[in-house]
Amino acid sequence: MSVSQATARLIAPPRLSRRLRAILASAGAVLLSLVVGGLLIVIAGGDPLSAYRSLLDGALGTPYGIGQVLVLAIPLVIIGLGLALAFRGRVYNIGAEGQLFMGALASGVVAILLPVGFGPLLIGLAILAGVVAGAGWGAIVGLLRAHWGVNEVITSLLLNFVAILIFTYVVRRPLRAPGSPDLQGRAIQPEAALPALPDLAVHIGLFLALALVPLAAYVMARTPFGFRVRMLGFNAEAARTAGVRSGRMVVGLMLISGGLAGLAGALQILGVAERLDPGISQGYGFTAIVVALLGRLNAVGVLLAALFIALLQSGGQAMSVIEGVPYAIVLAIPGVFVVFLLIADRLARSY
Amino acid sequence: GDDDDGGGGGGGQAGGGQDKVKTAIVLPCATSDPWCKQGYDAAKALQKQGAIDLKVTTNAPQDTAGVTRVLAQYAQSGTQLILAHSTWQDAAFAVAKQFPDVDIASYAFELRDNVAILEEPIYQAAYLAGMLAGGLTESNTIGGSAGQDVPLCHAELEAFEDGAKRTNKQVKMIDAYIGDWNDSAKGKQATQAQIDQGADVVIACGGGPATGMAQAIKEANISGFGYVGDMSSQAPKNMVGSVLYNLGPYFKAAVTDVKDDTFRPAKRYEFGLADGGVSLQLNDGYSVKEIPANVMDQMEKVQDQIKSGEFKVPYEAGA
Amino acid sequence: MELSVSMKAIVKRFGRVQALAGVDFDLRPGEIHALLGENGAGKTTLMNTLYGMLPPDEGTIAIGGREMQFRSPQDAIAEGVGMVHQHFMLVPTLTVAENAVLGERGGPLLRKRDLAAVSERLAELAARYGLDLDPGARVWQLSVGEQQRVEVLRALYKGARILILDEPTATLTPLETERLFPKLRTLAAEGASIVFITHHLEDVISWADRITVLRRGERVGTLRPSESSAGELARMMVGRDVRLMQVVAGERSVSGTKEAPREAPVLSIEGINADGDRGTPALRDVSFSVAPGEILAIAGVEGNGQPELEEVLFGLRAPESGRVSLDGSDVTGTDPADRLRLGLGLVPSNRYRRGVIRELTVAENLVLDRVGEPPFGSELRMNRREMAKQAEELIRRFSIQVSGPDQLAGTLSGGNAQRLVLARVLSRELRCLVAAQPTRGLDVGAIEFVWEQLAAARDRGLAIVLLSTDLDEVLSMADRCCVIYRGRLVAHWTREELDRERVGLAMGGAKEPAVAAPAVASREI
Amino acid sequence: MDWSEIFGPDALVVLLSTSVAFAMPTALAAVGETVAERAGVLNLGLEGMLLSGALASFLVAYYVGSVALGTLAGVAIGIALGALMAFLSVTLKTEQIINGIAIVLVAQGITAFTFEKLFGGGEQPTVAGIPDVNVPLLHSIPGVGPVLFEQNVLFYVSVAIALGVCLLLTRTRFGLSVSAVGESPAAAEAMAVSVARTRWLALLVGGAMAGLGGAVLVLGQLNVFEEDVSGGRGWIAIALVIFGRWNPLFVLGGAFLFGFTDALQIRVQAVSGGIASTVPTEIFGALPYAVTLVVMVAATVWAGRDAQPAALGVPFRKGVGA
Ligand SMILES: Nc1ncnc2c1ncn2[C@@H]1O[C@H](COP(=O)(O)OP(=O)(O)OP(=O)(O)O)[C@@H](O)[C@H]1O
Ligand SMILES: Nc1ncnc2c1ncn2[C@@H]1O[C@H](COP(=O)(O)OP(=O)(O)OP(=O)(O)O)[C@@H](O)[C@H]1O
Ligand SMILES: [Mg+2]
Ligand SMILES: [Mg+2]
Repeated sequence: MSVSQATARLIAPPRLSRRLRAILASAGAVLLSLVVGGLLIVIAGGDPLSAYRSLLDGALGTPYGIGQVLVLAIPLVIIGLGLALAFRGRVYNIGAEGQLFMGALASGVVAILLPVGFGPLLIGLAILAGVVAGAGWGAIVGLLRAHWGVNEVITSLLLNFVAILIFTYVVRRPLRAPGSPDLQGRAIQPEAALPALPDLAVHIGLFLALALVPLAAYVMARTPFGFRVRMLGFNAEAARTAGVRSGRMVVGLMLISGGLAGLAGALQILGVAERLDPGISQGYGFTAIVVALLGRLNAVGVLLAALFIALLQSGGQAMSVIEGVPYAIVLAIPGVFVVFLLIADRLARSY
Repeated sequence: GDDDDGGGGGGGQAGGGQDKVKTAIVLPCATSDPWCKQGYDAAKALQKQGAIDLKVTTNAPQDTAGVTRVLAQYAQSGTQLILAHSTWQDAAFAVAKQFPDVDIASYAFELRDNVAILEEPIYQAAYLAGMLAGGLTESNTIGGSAGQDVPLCHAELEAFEDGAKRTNKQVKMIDAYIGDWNDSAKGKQATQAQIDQGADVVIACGGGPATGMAQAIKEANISGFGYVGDMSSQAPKNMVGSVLYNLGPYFKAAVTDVKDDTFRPAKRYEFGLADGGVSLQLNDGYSVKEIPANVMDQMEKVQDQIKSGEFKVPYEAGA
Repeated sequence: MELSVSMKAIVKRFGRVQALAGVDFDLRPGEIHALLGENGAGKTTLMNTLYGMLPPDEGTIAIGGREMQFRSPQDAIAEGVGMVHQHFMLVPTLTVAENAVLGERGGPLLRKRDLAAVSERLAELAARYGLDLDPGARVWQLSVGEQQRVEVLRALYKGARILILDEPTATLTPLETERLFPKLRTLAAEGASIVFITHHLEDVISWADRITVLRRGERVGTLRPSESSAGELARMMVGRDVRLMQVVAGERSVSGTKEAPREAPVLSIEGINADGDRGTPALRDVSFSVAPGEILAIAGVEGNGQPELEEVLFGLRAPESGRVSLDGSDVTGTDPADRLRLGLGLVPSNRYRRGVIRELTVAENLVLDRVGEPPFGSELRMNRREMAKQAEELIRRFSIQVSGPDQLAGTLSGGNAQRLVLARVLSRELRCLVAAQPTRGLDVGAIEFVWEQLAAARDRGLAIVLLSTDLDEVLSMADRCCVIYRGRLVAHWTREELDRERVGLAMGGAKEPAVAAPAVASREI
Repeated sequence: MDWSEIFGPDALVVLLSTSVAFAMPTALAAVGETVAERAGVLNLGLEGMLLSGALASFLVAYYVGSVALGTLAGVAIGIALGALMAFLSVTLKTEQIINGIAIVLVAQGITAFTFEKLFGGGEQPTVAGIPDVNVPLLHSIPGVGPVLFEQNVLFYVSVAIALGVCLLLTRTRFGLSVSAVGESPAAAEAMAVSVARTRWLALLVGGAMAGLGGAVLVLGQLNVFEEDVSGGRGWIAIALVIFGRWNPLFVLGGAFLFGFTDALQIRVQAVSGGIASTVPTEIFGALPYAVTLVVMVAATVWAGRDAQPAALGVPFRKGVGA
């Protein structure tokens, strides 16, 4: 049994009736997790119905609220796409968080220090720096696995800690924001800030994220590269025998997923924090793993999953504010949801 | 931990209840954490006095975008004043720009028209603690551990050392930065390492380091100082006292400014030792050893000098 | 006399596939009973129901006259049923003794001392039935023949009175096969009942007391060897006449060797040394070369370096030293992608591990190594239409039994999967083909097809290296033949010198000074 | 700087004894994870199990006042989460990586919620610590004595259990089944070893160990609970299993090595005093991760990958052959 049947099932193209069952399963899972979430709300002393109303209201009730959902969804989509591709090839990159921080760092350094007065050029360079840094950080993992077979789950995981420490050092020492009492880096040059859409208050990285979805879908489904990735994921030995250079593919997948995580980091710096700030992410790189898997390693699926998780978190925050229930409930609901989705999904497949 | 007072966000009567400022406090941790408890208690006190309508968010997200959403949600639902009780400048600015009607106070380092700065001059109290430490130490070695080497902590540890040197020229101080604000186990380990190096009076900066420190001094039966809140319950016999950060004056000033329409242009709120914003609270149960009377006198004298403005504790923020 | 096993009207379905459609089967004490049938006929499934691995959907099983409802192998083992599986069911990282203890009920502790007692008991059994083995050896260190002995020994250790062997001889040398059956006979003489599944009709004729033939999940009949012949059995299995191996071989020898032009070698290797998976030497100083229009067979028994040789030839394993050349240029350090481009093809020995990707469709599998190449598109886009066209064509040409090009390759039977691999490999422009165990596990009909394809390719001028453990295959196909033993090429014959006895002995390690010629290279061209 | 203050005999004893104690939660979780992975299940939910174990043990110790019951509660909640992981991964056969991450998410949310619900607004609650016990005679052995035999009771219990689990893997029928199921489940099933049952049990053991680790962290070391008190120890534990090449004793050793480098970097900071201002503290912080990484890469390069259970991460489906 060289190939995980579970992954195989995730990657295999679903048939129509199955799709219907999958939708029903997802609906069932949503319902169940809402029930459990409601139970928690009751324990906390709230009213579940009005809480859920305020969840939707807070997330989607105003353009600004919608914008906030999108701001959160952008990095999740971008990282999720890269991870989906890598996971298809059974390259388990758990290091997106670190790659995000390395991308953010490089892009921030460029956006702070590079004396380029022309905004679009500066932005372009900063983004490029982010992508390259994220990709480079990912490539370490890829090279170690390709050359010596070092388990990528662990190297990528450990490198997260190291990346965050490097980032911390830079914002604490050389590029500290003058006057800040805490860990905060300097603000980027105003020219480097990404323009935002009016009302929604979403930076234009949104369009980049949206453009990446069809691109990723195309790469996965229509190009020989995407096909080779699937070959590698299903049966690495057979892929190698059929002329797929697995070492290069592993490094390539780490470059791509790392580069996309780096891109997400760059956008967080240029579009959200507008400074080097550890607050650009709270585990987005991990949440994106859930996004990639919930989205069934499929580009459109990743988009939907990212929007859903973002809606849940953003709306959850609104709910906790409006209803006065502890925010910690909101932390628990995505996990509960994922558990139920797994169960429902599995049951839908067997009946 | 929910504390919407009565009607909450929905029941905003136009004009009538103007005297109560609609206030929200957003806390980065649970209210049992000393840092968050200090903020929470101060806000609750104002609520009890009838000065404000209060809403509370605990365990707020740590990412800027996440905090922004929470603050925005309050701004949107008619809150007048948001007490953003962490270093949330960027989120505060973003929300302040989007919702120009709301007033925000946070640990910022730049001002905006509707974003005020909260200062935390805890180093002043740490200086006094240091003076006692200088008198208490027998090994002439004291220790300080902090989450990160940031100005807030750096200044606190430096002041502690300066204070100790004032009462005891031979004192040597050991610092450790554990690289994590929340990991109490590491905090405990850091303090233990200092104890092994001979430290017998210690202080900490940050929730994790402070909690860990409290456990370490209890086990080793040495002396220490609590951080931000009154931590004497965590090591009743070993806490000489705690350097307290009292948010009462801060919040009161901000609320009054909002009520009187004087909040803008927003200002820097700083209440030091003289104004009751920080203080050294001694612990009656402390029993590791007798605090030498002359050291106590000296400390109280300096405390008066600070209050009267005669002496200014040097602020050393580090590199 | 009480039957030791009586299975009645056994039905087993896998989803829509009906693997067994009401099969009766019985087994007498002291008999050796052969079970015959094409690939996919249901032989393994039938025995798995007897062993408690699969519950039958319908039908009854009685052991010694008592009806049984096995819910797991545990139940079957308790009733004295033992099974030696087609794919060995041994844990490679454990020792022989540990494998024997596995699944045994008993106290929670398993101390060194307990294992020692087990080893002792195993050694006793081994001595009694002539199955010499070291109970302390780890299974991955053992040759395939030894592993099989472990399986048999384990079944005996667990007290088996009814022993099922699923294709026990598929991977054994003729010598090992010849040693196995007398041991089974001894067991049977002591009252045990033995079922063995095989595709080798001669084994059946020479060793079975009774023969049951299955076809498509149904029993065609049960007969005695004396009432039957190889041709008759083959017809029963397939449902039509089959040209037997000798026929194919004969034809080939007419069109093949005699006039085959002797050109410069396409593929040659010199002084190859390579390590196996566990770092032990697997190939030692191996040299040979093969010219266009000839089949060089490398015969050998499993565990003697054939898989490693296959991998070295195709760039899947880096040799420690030595040189591989293709058309005169050194390709030693290149990977399979490069070698494919240079016109080298591989029919891998493990078709599911290396040959097909089960989760992809038949059409996709047919162009695995050519996606992105014209006419199947470019690096920017795959041309699905061309792929489908190619699939239709190959499915027709190679008679692959599928419902359509979009069927998943994982659902193909073994014979069809092998046709798929051949179709893909042979549809490329090739200079040289490495065919490793191309007919392993296939039924006679499928074997016939594969041999024809290989012979045709050779006649088109391909240089072919045939790695095989199957003596019949080697004798039928080879223009020249070497034997690999313990990682060395130990003999070399031309077609005219080939002789069943000689090759068989050499595969088993017997010295044959008259013919063995170490200077292989000098004899070529 | 005076290196004898770190590596001198006395200093070293202190250093070792603290690092052994502080490494214990990670070590327990890692040994438990070894069992699960040896059985073929990659349990990424460890961090959540540690955290839940920490909270449960704290609550029981706080309200009931018994460290022993608290410890049992930590173990119990670990087992419960292990059962959830087993239900998802073994019974339903859903993707193991996602199961684990989901468990971490649930645990983080629920523990934070529960703790805030119970203690929000009050003083930070603490529980009584456990005193150190000097094992008679043994603790006076020079060197080893003070390191291993002047610790609290929970420490001794932990050591016993960790070693017990090592023996469980190497000296019992269950351990043999675990290895078989992780290496070739089809063969195990053919020999009447139930793959599902064995993996379930292995995950229960893994969960119990992680829960115990959480209890040791809170009851044996901190005496307080905080949000995210596990602080990434679960993730490190997973890394340590691979680092230790699925050999429970190596894993245990790896955990202590990690703990040692961590203690060492803090110690170097403490001893050097001033060094902290010239050398970035982050370099010290990165030390344990860097050491783990380097040793792991070296071990893989040197010894290859074969130690990994062949079926790790692969759900077993009866009747679907290799
Ligand atoms: N686990 C399974 N799931 C689905 N189908 C199966 C399964 N096992 C066997 N089959 C199908 O049942 C039929 C009988 O298979 P079986 O393995 O018993 O054949 P066999 O006679 O042993 O063939 P071979 O000679 O190739 O070993 C085949 O069509 C096969 O594809
Ligand atoms: N297309 C197929 N190819 C091979 N085997 C199949 C196929 N369809 C079904 N099977 C086999 O048929 C049996 C029943 O299938 P199903 O998917 O319902 O079971 P399962 O998921 O293994 O069930 P459980 O979760 O209870 O173990 C399984 O043993 C499965 O291996
Ligand atoms: Mg079969
Ligand atoms: Mg079979």
